[in-house]
Amino acid sequence: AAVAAPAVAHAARGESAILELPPWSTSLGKPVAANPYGMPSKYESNLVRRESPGLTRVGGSSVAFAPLQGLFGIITPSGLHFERHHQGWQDVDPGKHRLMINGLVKKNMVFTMDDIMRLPSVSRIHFIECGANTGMEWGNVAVPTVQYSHGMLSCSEFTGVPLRELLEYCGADFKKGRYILAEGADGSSMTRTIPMELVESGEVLVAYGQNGEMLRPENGYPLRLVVPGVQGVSWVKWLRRIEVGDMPWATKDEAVHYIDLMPDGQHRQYTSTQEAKSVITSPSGGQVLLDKGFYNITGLAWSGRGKIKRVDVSTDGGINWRTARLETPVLSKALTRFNIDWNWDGKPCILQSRAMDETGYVQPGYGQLRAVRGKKSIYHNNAIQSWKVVENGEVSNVQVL
Amino acid sequence: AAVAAPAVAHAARGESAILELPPWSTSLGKPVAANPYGMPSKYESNLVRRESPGLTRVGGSSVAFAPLQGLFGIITPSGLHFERHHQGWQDVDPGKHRLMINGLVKKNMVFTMDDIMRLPSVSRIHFIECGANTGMEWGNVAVPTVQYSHGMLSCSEFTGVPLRELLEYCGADFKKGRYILAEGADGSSMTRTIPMELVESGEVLVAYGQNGEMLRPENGYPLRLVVPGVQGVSWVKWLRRIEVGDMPWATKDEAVHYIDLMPDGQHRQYTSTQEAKSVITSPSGGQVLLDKGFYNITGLAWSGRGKIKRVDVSTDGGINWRTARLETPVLSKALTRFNIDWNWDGKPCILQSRAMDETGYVQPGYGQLRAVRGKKSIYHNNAIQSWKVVENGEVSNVQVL
Amino acid sequence: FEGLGREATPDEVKAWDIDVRPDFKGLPKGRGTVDQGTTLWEEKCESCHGTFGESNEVFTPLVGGTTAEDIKTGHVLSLKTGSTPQRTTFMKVATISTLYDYIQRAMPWTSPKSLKPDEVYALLAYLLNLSNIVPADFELSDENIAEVQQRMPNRNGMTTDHGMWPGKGMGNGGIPDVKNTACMKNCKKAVEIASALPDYAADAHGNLADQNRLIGGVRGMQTGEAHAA
Amino acid sequence: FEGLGREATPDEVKAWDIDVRPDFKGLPKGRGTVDQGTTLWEEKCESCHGTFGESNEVFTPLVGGTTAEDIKTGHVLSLKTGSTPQRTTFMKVATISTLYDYIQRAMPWTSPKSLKPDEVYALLAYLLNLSNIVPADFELSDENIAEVQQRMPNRNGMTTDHGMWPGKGMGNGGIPDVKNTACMKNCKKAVEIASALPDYAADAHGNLADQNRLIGGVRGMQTGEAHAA
Ligand code: HEC
Ligand code: HEC
Ligand SMILES: [Ca+2]
Ligand SMILES: [Ca+2]
Ligand SMILES: [Ca+2]
Ligand SMILES: [Ca+2]
Ligand SMILES: [Ca+2]
Ligand SMILES: [Ca+2]
Ligand SMILES: [Co+2]
Ligand SMILES: [Co+2]
Repeated sequence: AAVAAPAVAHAARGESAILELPPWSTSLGKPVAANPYGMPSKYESNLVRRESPGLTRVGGSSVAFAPLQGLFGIITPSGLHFERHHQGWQDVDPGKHRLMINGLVKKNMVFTMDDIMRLPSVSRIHFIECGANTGMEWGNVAVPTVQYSHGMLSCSEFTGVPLRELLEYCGADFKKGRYILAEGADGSSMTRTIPMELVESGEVLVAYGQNGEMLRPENGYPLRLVVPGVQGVSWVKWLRRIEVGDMPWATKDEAVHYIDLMPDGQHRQYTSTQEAKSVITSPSGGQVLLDKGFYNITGLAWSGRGKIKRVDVSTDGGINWRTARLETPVLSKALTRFNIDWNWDGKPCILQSRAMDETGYVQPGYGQLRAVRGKKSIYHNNAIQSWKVVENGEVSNVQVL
Repeated sequence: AAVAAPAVAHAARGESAILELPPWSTSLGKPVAANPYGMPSKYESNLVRRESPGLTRVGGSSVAFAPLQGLFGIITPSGLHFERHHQGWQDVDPGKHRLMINGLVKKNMVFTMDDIMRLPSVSRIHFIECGANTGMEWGNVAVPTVQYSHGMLSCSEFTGVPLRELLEYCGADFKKGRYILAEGADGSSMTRTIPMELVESGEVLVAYGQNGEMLRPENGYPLRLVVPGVQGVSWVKWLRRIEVGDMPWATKDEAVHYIDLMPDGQHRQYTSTQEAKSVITSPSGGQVLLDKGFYNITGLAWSGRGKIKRVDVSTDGGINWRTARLETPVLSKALTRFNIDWNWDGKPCILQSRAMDETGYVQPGYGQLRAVRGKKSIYHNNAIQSWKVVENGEVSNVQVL
Repeated sequence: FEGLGREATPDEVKAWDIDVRPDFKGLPKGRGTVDQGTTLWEEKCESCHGTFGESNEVFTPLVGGTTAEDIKTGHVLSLKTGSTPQRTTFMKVATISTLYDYIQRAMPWTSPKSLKPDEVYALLAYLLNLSNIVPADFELSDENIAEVQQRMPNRNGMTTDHGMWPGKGMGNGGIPDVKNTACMKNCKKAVEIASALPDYAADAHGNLADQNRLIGGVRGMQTGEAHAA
Repeated sequence: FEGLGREATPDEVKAWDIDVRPDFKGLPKGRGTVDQGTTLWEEKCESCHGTFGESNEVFTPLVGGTTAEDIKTGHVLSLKTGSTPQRTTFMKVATISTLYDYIQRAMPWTSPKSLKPDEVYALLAYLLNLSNIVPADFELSDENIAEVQQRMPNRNGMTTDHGMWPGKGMGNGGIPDVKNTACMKNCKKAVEIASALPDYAADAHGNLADQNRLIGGVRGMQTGEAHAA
């Protein structure tokens, strides 16, 4: 007891974290530009991109998921942007990179990065989601955390040139040429067909900027296509060529992959739009609540068809819902952050979120989705996500019909 | 001539950058998560934070400027966020960090980071500008590039708790307590007085998130105050304490610095609002235009009083002006990116931008600003910036009355 | 855009415009036999995809799961019955041009764009033969490829009747197939849990405590080796 | 916010609530003489600020530029005339509390918060004496500090009559002092360049070519050593 006494006395006076001034309050810190290019705190090293063990067999054709469980707001830090490559990523020399435009155009043309960066530039915030995001969960719960269930999702401010401007400049035949092919400069030279309607809307960008700086190599440095609302595979990275044509190309990644298997054995081809979806990012699977009491439930909502109009949250597995607060800005085809107050009484419960977009479309439940599309689609799983909380505060991934 | 022939023939066929497929098109790239936390391309290493030689004497009380000349959009990459420390930066252990609230409150309280991150959270995009930004240029042109002239400016998406919520929770006396003191946990324990009106508006945040992840150590990890529209020094980093009081504190950085010297020898004290300002970031000082022809003039505009309403650009030193395009989103007290077409005819000219905010305030010229405030203010220089272009394409910093 | 961009030369377009469409626009002239393909396959492809395109080591199998009946109907039946555990490339692909285009563009994986047209024809002939689409003595060429298309096992297996093509060229114009309503109160009687995370799946992703921040209202669970220990 | 935060103990508040306001709220009891201050200064401060607070090596000078006349008027005249090249701390500071607060909180720079109240009084007494505000035999204390405030050379040198305080407590309520109009055409007769970058200033910031991207419509100029060479 005599030994314990000082500690008790101490506790009565207060916490040592306050009473004994911490070293950072009593010392000189590091100079400016100690890191000319800064990095996160050493205490943040748990938040990194990760592969899901067993999902793929080689890292060059694989996915690294963004750690959504620890992210805030709508901007994804570029260092944590999800990765999906089909033949590895390359650090392309921008001085040697070229963009060719050919096909149904008056003049086949070549642009250097110097040319492209002198063209009229726009900046816009958009989400990018891989069509296979949440794909592991079509049949059953398969992964423990939101990083693996929803982490093929990111949102950035992109800067670039509307592709429409480039096509007009090359004299594209907008009448016959209702499709474009975008092609990458990497080993896979990823190719995808994009509808001309999206290009004409001015939304499709030939982008070089991401969150204020150049695209990261993993995200297509120095040039990628930005196709708002459409699955990530169409946002061709290391973009080297655009062809204008009169029919779709049926490239490998639109004829063998990124096709959705329906219960009747047919594959839906050219499914591109990412329909409205949302997920609670915290509390979420694999986390433990420290105690009962007040919490801020936070999450993300997005729609490939426009703006998010509303997000509802349930803490009883979908029987009753409350409308969450949406953070600003709420932008078309961008992530929207939602937050809602919650008092956890220490009893088991199930947390869900449900997004509604400006078209009035409401994110479906697993029962509704599977009734139409079965369990084998792989792509475009936008079902309502459920997180089950038990008495000891552990949160786990469950599926509710 | 025989030696030169192959090269000529080659040129007729086209560029080797296209005809000889580059290595990145004919090889397998690197796997996903090769960098669990990603970094910019090796070709981007010129864009870093830099000190201005001679401006300060020690790196621990100095400035590192953001390389605005190469940035896009409105989000500043966190690794390039400008730095200003008064006693160096610290990588604070967030588990040991505490926030105390005291003074004119019912209950003096202490919060851990766990507590703070459970409170109702909001995310908002705001600019932060040091009151001394462009301070070196009050008297004369002093620095060559926009990095040094305007680089104490950044814009991020911040996530945190409205300070109002915390003060209400502690039972603050909003009647008597019309001022708050914010205090840092670093060696300088930076202290600044903030008007309660701003807190009551809900705009002032106790923030932990920046661009989706935690604040960077250089920007106050794990907690800083966000005071939209107000000069950076008030955005106290490594925030450890908030006191509610009935008068301003006249702390060192509001009584000896961040005071504006007027021609009559009086200092204006507590000048806090950053008035409307803009700058063309490219083409800008120290750059060389590659050739005549088409360019996209791009720049930033911001106002501490609300939204940017309009930005005008002149290419003839301010005789005639054209209205620029504003990129979305246009948010209150956030940077706004503007762009405008320009055809350079190869003749000398002077580029300027002029911001107008939603209050109708128009950014002044150097003549107008100096007529009222002289040349010695150091702080709050929001004059119209001029970049002079000469025949060989060189752009340099000049001041136009 | 005065001064920007330049016309591409014909040779430049030829160097980069390598795509092959379903109507065979872009298909290079050339030919290759199953035998030639066998040799090339063993040299350049087998190490990753297995001798018979069956390997699951580096990527999902290319060949398998298709029947003579499928070649007749143009529908791979096992896609409906679910009798095959994994979908191979040949079970899915409807257009032979897709394979020509992709092999030419991206294979072998470690040296993409290294194959000559005749080599691509030969390798494709080899794979077609493995799938029993062409006989062992077949020579595939730009002249007969359209006929072979008519024997692709899943050539009728694609539909564009959906609402997820953001253009007018195909699909139903954007009408969603799945509907929910924004019910707010007493939306159902009970909560039916259809699936929950198996313990091994939690532990297969390492220690989740190391994948969450050390502060905030939550921590990561101890899983993986940490949990076993 | 059930379960969040806790009441601070009095000792905790005492440990952190160290600020001193202009009305001396927060000022610790204590005292110190100029002589004591001299010793402490030489030991803890001189290396950075110089023997007489005059050094410009690590920071701008603390002392200098104030006159006996300023002590009378409470206005530092040279701020108006511009006769002093650099503004020292004592030329600017209006409130003595500011110095007490800051020395206690932040100095010496490399070991902030290490000084006891008596030491801060002594060091401040030393600096006040250097500025001729108090005599050489002065002892500064919590009891006489308010009187010394009445001799601060720039005590009347501050104004809050401006539009840049975003609250109601002071200032003019937010009315800007400088006005421009959004003229669009023929806004002036000629362009008057008031100042241009001196060549040495361009070269003093290193090679600007290395501070700009290697692509885009512009490059960085060759400056600094690159330019000289
Ligand atoms: C070093 C390993 C490797 C070698 C060698 C290799 N491949 Fe591949 N192959 C892969 C990988 C990995 C993929 C999947 C790429 C992706 O994800 O886009 C693939 C995909 C394919 C596909 C598309 C399958 C599908 O369903 O998407 C075909 C067809 C193919 N390879 C044929 C070949 C041929 C023909 C060769 C030899 C000329 C070859 N491969 C050599 C690794 C290899
Ligand atoms: C290792 C160097 C160093 C030492 C030792 C040091 N100082 Fe300082 N001092 C500085 C720097 C640097 C600043 C400016 C800090 C900033 O930018 O906020 C400063 C600022 C000050 C200021 C405010 C000046 C102004 O105008 O802002 C005072 C007063 C001061 N010091 C007093 C002291 C006293 C008293 C001591 C000894 C107890 C001391 N200093 C020891 C480096 C030092
Ligand atoms: Ca053409
Ligand atoms: Ca109190
Ligand atoms: Ca083509
Ligand atoms: Ca377990
Ligand atoms: Ca106090
Ligand atoms: Ca020069
Ligand atoms: Co994908
Ligand atoms: Co500052």
